[in-house]
Amino acid sequence: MEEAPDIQTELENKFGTGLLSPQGTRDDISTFWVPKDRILETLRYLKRDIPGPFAMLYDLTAIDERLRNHRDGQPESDFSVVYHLLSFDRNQDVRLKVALKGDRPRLPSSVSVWPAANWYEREVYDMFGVTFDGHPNLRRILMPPTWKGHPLRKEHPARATEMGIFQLTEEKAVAEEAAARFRPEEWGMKPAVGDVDYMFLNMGPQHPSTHGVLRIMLALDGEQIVDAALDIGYHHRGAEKMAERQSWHTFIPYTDRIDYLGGVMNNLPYVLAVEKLAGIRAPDKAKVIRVMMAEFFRIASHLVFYGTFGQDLGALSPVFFTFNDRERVFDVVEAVTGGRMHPMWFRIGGVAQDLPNGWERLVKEFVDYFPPRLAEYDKLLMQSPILKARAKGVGSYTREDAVEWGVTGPGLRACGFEWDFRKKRPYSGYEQFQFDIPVGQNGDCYDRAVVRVEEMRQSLRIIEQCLKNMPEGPYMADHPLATPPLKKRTMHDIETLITHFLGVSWGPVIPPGEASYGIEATKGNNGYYLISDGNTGAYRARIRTPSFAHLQMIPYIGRGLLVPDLVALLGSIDYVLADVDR
Amino acid sequence: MVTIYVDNMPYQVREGQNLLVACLSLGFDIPHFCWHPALHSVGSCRLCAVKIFRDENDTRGRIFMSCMTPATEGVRISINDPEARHFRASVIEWLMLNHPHDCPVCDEGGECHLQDMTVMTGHVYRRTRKKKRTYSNQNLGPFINHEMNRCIQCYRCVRFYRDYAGGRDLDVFGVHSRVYFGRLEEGALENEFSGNLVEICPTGVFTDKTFKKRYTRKWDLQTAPSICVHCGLGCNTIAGERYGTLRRILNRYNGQVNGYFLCDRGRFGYDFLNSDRRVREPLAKTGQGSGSTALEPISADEALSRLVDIVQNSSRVIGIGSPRTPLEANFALRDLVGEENFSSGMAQAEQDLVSLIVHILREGPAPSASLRELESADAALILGEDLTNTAPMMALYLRQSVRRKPMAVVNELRIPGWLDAAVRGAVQGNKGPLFIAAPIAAGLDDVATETYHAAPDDIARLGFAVAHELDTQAPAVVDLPADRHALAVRIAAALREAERPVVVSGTSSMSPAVIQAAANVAWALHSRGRQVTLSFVAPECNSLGVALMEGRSLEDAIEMAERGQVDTVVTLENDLFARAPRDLVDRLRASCRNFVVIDHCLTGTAEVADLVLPAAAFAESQGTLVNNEGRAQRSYRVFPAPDPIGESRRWLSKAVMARARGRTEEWESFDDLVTRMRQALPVFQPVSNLAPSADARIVGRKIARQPHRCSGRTAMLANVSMREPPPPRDADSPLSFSMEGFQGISPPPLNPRYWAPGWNSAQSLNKFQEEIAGPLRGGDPGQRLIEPRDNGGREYFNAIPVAFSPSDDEWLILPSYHIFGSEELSALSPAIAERIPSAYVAIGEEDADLLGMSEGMLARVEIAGAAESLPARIVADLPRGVALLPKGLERLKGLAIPVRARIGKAVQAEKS
Amino acid sequence: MGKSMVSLIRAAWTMLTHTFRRRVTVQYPDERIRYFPRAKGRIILSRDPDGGERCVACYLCAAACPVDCISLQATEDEHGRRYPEFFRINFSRCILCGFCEEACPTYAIQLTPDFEMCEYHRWALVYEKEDLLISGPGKYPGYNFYKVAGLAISGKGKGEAENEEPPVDVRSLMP
Amino acid sequence: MCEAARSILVVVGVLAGAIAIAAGLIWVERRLLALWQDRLGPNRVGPFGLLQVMADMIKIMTKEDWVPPFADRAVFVLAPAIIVVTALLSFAIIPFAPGIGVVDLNVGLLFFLAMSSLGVYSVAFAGWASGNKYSLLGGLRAAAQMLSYEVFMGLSLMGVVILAGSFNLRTIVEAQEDMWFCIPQFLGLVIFVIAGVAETHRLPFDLPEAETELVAGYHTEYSGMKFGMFFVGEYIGVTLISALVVTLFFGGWNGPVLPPIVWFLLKTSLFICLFILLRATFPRPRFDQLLGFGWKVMLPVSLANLLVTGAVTLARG
Repeated sequence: MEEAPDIQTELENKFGTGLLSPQGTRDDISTFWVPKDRILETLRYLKRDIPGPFAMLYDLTAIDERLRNHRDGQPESDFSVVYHLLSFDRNQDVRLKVALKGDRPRLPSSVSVWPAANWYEREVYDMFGVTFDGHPNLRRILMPPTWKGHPLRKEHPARATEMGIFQLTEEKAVAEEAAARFRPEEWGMKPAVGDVDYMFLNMGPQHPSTHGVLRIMLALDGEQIVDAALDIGYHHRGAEKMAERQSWHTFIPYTDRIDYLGGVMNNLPYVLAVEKLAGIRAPDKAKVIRVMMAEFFRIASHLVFYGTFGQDLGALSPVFFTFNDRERVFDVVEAVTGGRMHPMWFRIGGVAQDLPNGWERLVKEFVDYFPPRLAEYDKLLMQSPILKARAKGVGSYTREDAVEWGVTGPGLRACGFEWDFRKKRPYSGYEQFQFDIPVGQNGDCYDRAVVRVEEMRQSLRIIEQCLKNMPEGPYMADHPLATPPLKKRTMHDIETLITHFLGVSWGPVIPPGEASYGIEATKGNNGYYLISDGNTGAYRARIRTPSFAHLQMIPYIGRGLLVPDLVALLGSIDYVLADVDR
Repeated sequence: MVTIYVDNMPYQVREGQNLLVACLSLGFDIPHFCWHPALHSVGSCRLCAVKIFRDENDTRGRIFMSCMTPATEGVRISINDPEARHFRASVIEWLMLNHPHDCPVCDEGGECHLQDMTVMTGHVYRRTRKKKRTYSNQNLGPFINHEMNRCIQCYRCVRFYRDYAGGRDLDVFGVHSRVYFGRLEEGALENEFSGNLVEICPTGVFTDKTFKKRYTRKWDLQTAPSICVHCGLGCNTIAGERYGTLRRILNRYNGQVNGYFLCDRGRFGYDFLNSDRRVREPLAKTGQGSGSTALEPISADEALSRLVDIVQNSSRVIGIGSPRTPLEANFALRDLVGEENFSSGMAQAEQDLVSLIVHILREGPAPSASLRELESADAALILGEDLTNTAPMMALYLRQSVRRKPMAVVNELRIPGWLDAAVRGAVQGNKGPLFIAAPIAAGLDDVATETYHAAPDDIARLGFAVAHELDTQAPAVVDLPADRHALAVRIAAALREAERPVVVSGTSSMSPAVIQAAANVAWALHSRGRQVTLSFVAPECNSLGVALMEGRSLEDAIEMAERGQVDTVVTLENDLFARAPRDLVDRLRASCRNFVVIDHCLTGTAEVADLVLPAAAFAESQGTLVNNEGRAQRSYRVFPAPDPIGESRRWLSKAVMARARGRTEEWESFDDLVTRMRQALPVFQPVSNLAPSADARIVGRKIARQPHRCSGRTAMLANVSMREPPPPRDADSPLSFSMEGFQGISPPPLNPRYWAPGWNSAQSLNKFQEEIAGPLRGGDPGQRLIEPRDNGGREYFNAIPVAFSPSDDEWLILPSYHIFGSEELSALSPAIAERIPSAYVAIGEEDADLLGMSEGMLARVEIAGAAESLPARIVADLPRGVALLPKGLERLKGLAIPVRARIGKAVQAEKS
Repeated sequence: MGKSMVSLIRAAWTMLTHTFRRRVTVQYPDERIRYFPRAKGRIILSRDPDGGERCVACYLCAAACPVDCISLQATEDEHGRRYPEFFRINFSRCILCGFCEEACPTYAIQLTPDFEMCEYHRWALVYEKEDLLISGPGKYPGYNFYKVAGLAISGKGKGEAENEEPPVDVRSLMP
Repeated sequence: MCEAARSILVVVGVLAGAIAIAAGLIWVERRLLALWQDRLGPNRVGPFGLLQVMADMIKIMTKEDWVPPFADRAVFVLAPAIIVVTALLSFAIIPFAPGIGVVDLNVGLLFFLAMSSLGVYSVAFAGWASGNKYSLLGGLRAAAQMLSYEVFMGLSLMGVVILAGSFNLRTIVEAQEDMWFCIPQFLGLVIFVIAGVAETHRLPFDLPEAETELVAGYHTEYSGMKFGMFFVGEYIGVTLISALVVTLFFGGWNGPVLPPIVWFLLKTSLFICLFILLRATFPRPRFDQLLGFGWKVMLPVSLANLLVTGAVTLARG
């Protein structure tokens, strides 16, 4: 990160000393504890008044601290709420924490500062039972309204087996149905204005263009959207809870399934965060392999976007072509990793295996094959006047809107903001690659598509560079916490076997601390905020996904659009519900 | 307290410790091998290297072994210094040169100190291709597996086995790089504490052989805090289960009780639980009448209806409890049958002895000693006990106590007490006062100052004489021969000099006089202002507990039954044939209509019952046991016994339900039963404070019995059912049968295992203690039920027996004890069974001459008209007129000893 | 407008050209799909080069399994050779992540490219050792764990493993 | 008598032919789409997957015939029948070949327009009677779309009528013996094709059933044979429009060498393929764009076409 003004000094100049208590973390992000009653003004100051403001609420989450052993001088707290802010002007992050005591803590809502805080606060409420005073609609967001308990609290069991064999009885089914019934008032929607009665339309949870189980409740005047509310959580699997019961090593397969189109791209922020906690430096070869595979998955994900975006707008055929291309990507992926959609192939300290013999040929084949295909899709889709009519000027938002709502990735770049974490905060050796950041102009559906299409070309460039410059050397770091160590050595050397043995069984013991790592994933910034209590698994793993933020914005952009525009908008956002619900 | 600086942060630590102990107590991780909290420092492994700096300006520092350096005021050390880290990694690299590539096939894997230390130092990649040294192994008997290749020459094994436990047959051989730890010749390890090698050895040289064929990694074992049931000491154990069978026992540290060690009976005796003598389903005599038909399996429902039927149609039910069963089950029985119909299940003689012990401990003023206190005693007198065989751990701690007094030299020489080699050099062979008066030579004789082998009456007389020497108020012994008197004076003098003397006695001589004499000695010492403690050996794991319930003796109950007022007898986990002569039990059996036995093993008593209900054994049931010290301790279920086996109190609650409707809710939970017991018997007030109640939670969670890395959850039952059943509920305790739940450091009575991140072996204990070798974090578990009343108005016992006079035709038969065999449950474990001696009669050399007998010759022993042929064993020190029969061995069960018997040469024809 | 028409017609023409492209459909199961050696499919237990069971029942696969779908029990023969008494994989739970193969210190457990595991009943996806054990060494020929480990088994005494010296003579006093 | 039998034969033949072609289209469309999407399409049932048609019929007929409890039952059941009936009735006026045709109506073209207007009812009824919001929206869209496109569809044909001087299709075909109307009436052809696609609500003008927006539009709640009728109705419509295009603009049965009926069928097939190609290629415009296009572009253009045609015809006398 670049040299930035010292936030602590700035904040102390504003609020005086004594307000903040800084906390050391394993990443470079300044972290401060702020008293509960001062949090809103601090947030406001950071967002609006400070020079080079922290305009984006990157993440808002909580930690159940009650069983944490290594708090190392942090203020006493049962539940801590964490605000992670991002300043584009400074290219710097800041983390604010609020210590809360008691079993049912409360604190003021920050929705008035960032509208984007709405869903985040609901999630914290849902998962931890923390109440946000002044929140416009504080209700469960991921769990069904009938759920008992707050899953991410430490007392909540992680395994369904604990709850007995599930049986859907008649009464239970009726109760669940009743709970899911849509009542506009509950969502802050008006049933009518003046003499216009709105039609409420439930789009989803099963609907062809919601791309998964998402429910959008629309208030319609004719086909025009007057208001919308989103009901998410149908794809919630509790990945963050799973992280707390798996070892650092065995959680890797679960990350693949967050953005299930992103494959190993999901592994990357996780292993980078763990490596940061453990102080591991992956060897060059591992880095380049990681970049290459991640870019393959960026292409794979964008291809799915491309095809389905076309299909959402009625183009039947391109989806077959893009999925076919994706299969070609998967062929390379399978040859290298053995998996296709979920290779689960990155490891703490490197990757699972070395590249197989002949990988170059496969990669070369793809690099040669793909560009003409992209050119053809341009003809079929991007240049189609019908598609242009459908997508241009539709669902647009400004750069300011995007920042306000936490938009990252192609959605941000489509507003003309040249911001790519691979360039701005290079990780895994991206600084050594040559590629451009494609940007759009208008922030509409069309531009978002254009950006992604161009990104595929850039990804291909990166892959070509990987192909030409693959370093020699080991694929796994020479660090005792790199899990598992080089297999060849494990099979013959006892010390390697011992490290391997403990790493794959009890799991590597990661030193206590906190670190977060956000990367430019397929859909935006995917970040893992990991807290180690010096144990074999995460004490808390927060997964910040781009889709969650992007989806929250839909009602804001969607008002005034027509139903088909909404479909275009949904398609252009390119979200994955597993990425939203986690 | 002194201040030390670790990586530039100041910490307060106790003065005089070494830096390793101080840092471990502070929670730092310093790798180590040769240091063990009970064995202290020898500085041989070089692994605990840290950097020490002269002052804050010193940036270079020097590498020291932390275990050999005292924590002095202002010392500045660095654990994370790169050079120190590199040094430690090099030590591991060097240790790995010859370590075999064994982890996958090694029983230590996953709980191996060597593995932990290797990972902790960070040495991962080998740099040499040199060939590895190998060794041949030895067969060390049924308990311990030997795999010498894995040895890292830390010497912990011999230091424990020889220096600490007094073993002779394990030693170090060879020179140079061929150092070998083993026996001179193959054969079973003789020491009673050999099992501790499993935990002492930091790697897989010594592993649990009983665990080997059904091996399970630590991360898969479901464990719970348990109490050993194989003697009266109440050692704390961790029992581990997988796939529904009990797999092994590990030590559970209790700073006041067993510390770091267990005896072999306690460690390897668990297997009775899996033996073919287990009752796994209800059995009943199907035909009418009793005795004639055989027991046959019946369904649980039928068993229950029979039980209900029997209880409902009985006007009077006698309940025979058991000293090897927890308080709660005994109380449940007592509650079922009523106070007046409850028997403790002990024979009259035994009950009298145990009651006497309770009386003495209650009267005071000398309090009962915990095992930890025994270790710190500086003089000891043992009256009438063969501790190595009756209470082995007590012997182990008394063995340490003889080092107290000579340690004064060490202090004078200003050698720190933890500098083990220096201490042993300074102490040489010097030993503190330990006097043993017992019928025969015992395991502790090698460290005894003086020993005296005599009949119990003579032992008692010596004791009375010592008491009189200490305090003239105590009754004097008349006609004491001069040599005994001189001995008494020497003993008295030694005791008088001590600050914390201890007097040890117990029930094994079956003599109230010996116990009384011990009490007199202790009281006399107390009157002299010494901090004296008393320690009595109790015969079984809950002897004191049932004694506190004050039930009838077995004979009493039989008599009552014979008076014809009783139609049903319910026997709880008790083999009456082991306690009373056969005919007495037969009479009991004949006098009642229904004879119900609740037990986990098919004992002789169960075999004659009308209805046998399968009971859960110790690892399958929850309960409170009262040890010899009067300390009540809670033992938890490790796993729920498979249906239809039920905890005894569950069967009894069903009987109560039948007998008195509406009372069952008081019984529903374990805690309710305890509450009821406390109301009925105020002596048990503290029992409910032993451990958090069943509704206790840690941040809303139960404590998980399974480790967080437990595997196979979705496959282990997949061959039976694809639907994964929820884990069994445990309504009786705050522990869960699941990997879900609290995994950190629990309240000490509830800690199901010792594990900490990076510390997968038993050595993780250091994270659970307040300080190294100190109490557990949160206090050592257990509550003493008996505290001396300090009223001062106590009178000395004055019933001094007359001196024992041998007769020519009759011998006084006394029991001899064997660590393996004298206890009935452990004897059912196959590994223990291999070590049980065959039955014999022991006679003194003089008597042997008199009878013209030699070792191994068959002797005819005639007791009360019944004769038995046994091979003779000639014992040098056995006094004239006394013969010993081994207690508990199959052919000699139920003998009411002490008794007089005629002994002669067996006629060859009678041999058959 | 004209441009639009042109691009529409061009799109239609592009579409038409597909008439003569190669089909991408693979007519599975008549046609076999392309296998990659690393492909992660059905799990097997392999044997070492001299035919013995490779699995030494070390439990690492079970521990490494994120979904806990491997269950086994270790035991040993009279010569000390370790093997699983039973070995069960519940494939209905398996996510084919390959962590077991990666964890295996003997190359015993391996993932094969075979993916054809559909069953009508979940219980048919529970594989026991008999179902898992194959007769060869699978992907890793040549490796024999017992030839590397120091443990003595039938046919291999102490000091006979790779890189080992014969057992030392403890009684020798030679330096 | 013989004449009567012949007409019955023709009627039955046309009916059976139309339905058979429609059914066959199920297979043709899937194979063609597959062809353009680099796939194979249904090829497992019978030779070249031809029996897929049978399989689909069996499937559709044996499916549960479900009427949702919230639907207006009578209308719900009636709706799918209308579309099939009106589309089939329109076939009555198609001259397949000299002498082959059901009726030789002198207001043939008007009859077709009348029938296609009636078809709106089917979709509107279905959308309304389903009692489903998506269906309702679909029905509304269909009504608006079909009404709008009806207007210039009629206008686009007037050029042909002017040239041929008759509403009788047979006359119109005969009038193209020298020159197909696709040349003088190119604009009319384009407009008619576009309107035809819209009338049959096929991609890119499938808004009433746009699956990514309205799930399945007006037939969301339909299943079994009732759905089958919509399905078949759509294919009959496609065939009908293709036949009309051929009749009105491509000389009908006219052609050298081959018998007229073969020419007719060949040309019709070509246009059916064109329909399918459109479906494979284009995205779907938005509803308001479609209406805007219709009223703002198509209508003026068709009026202009009419004007020019009229003027030219007048000028030529």
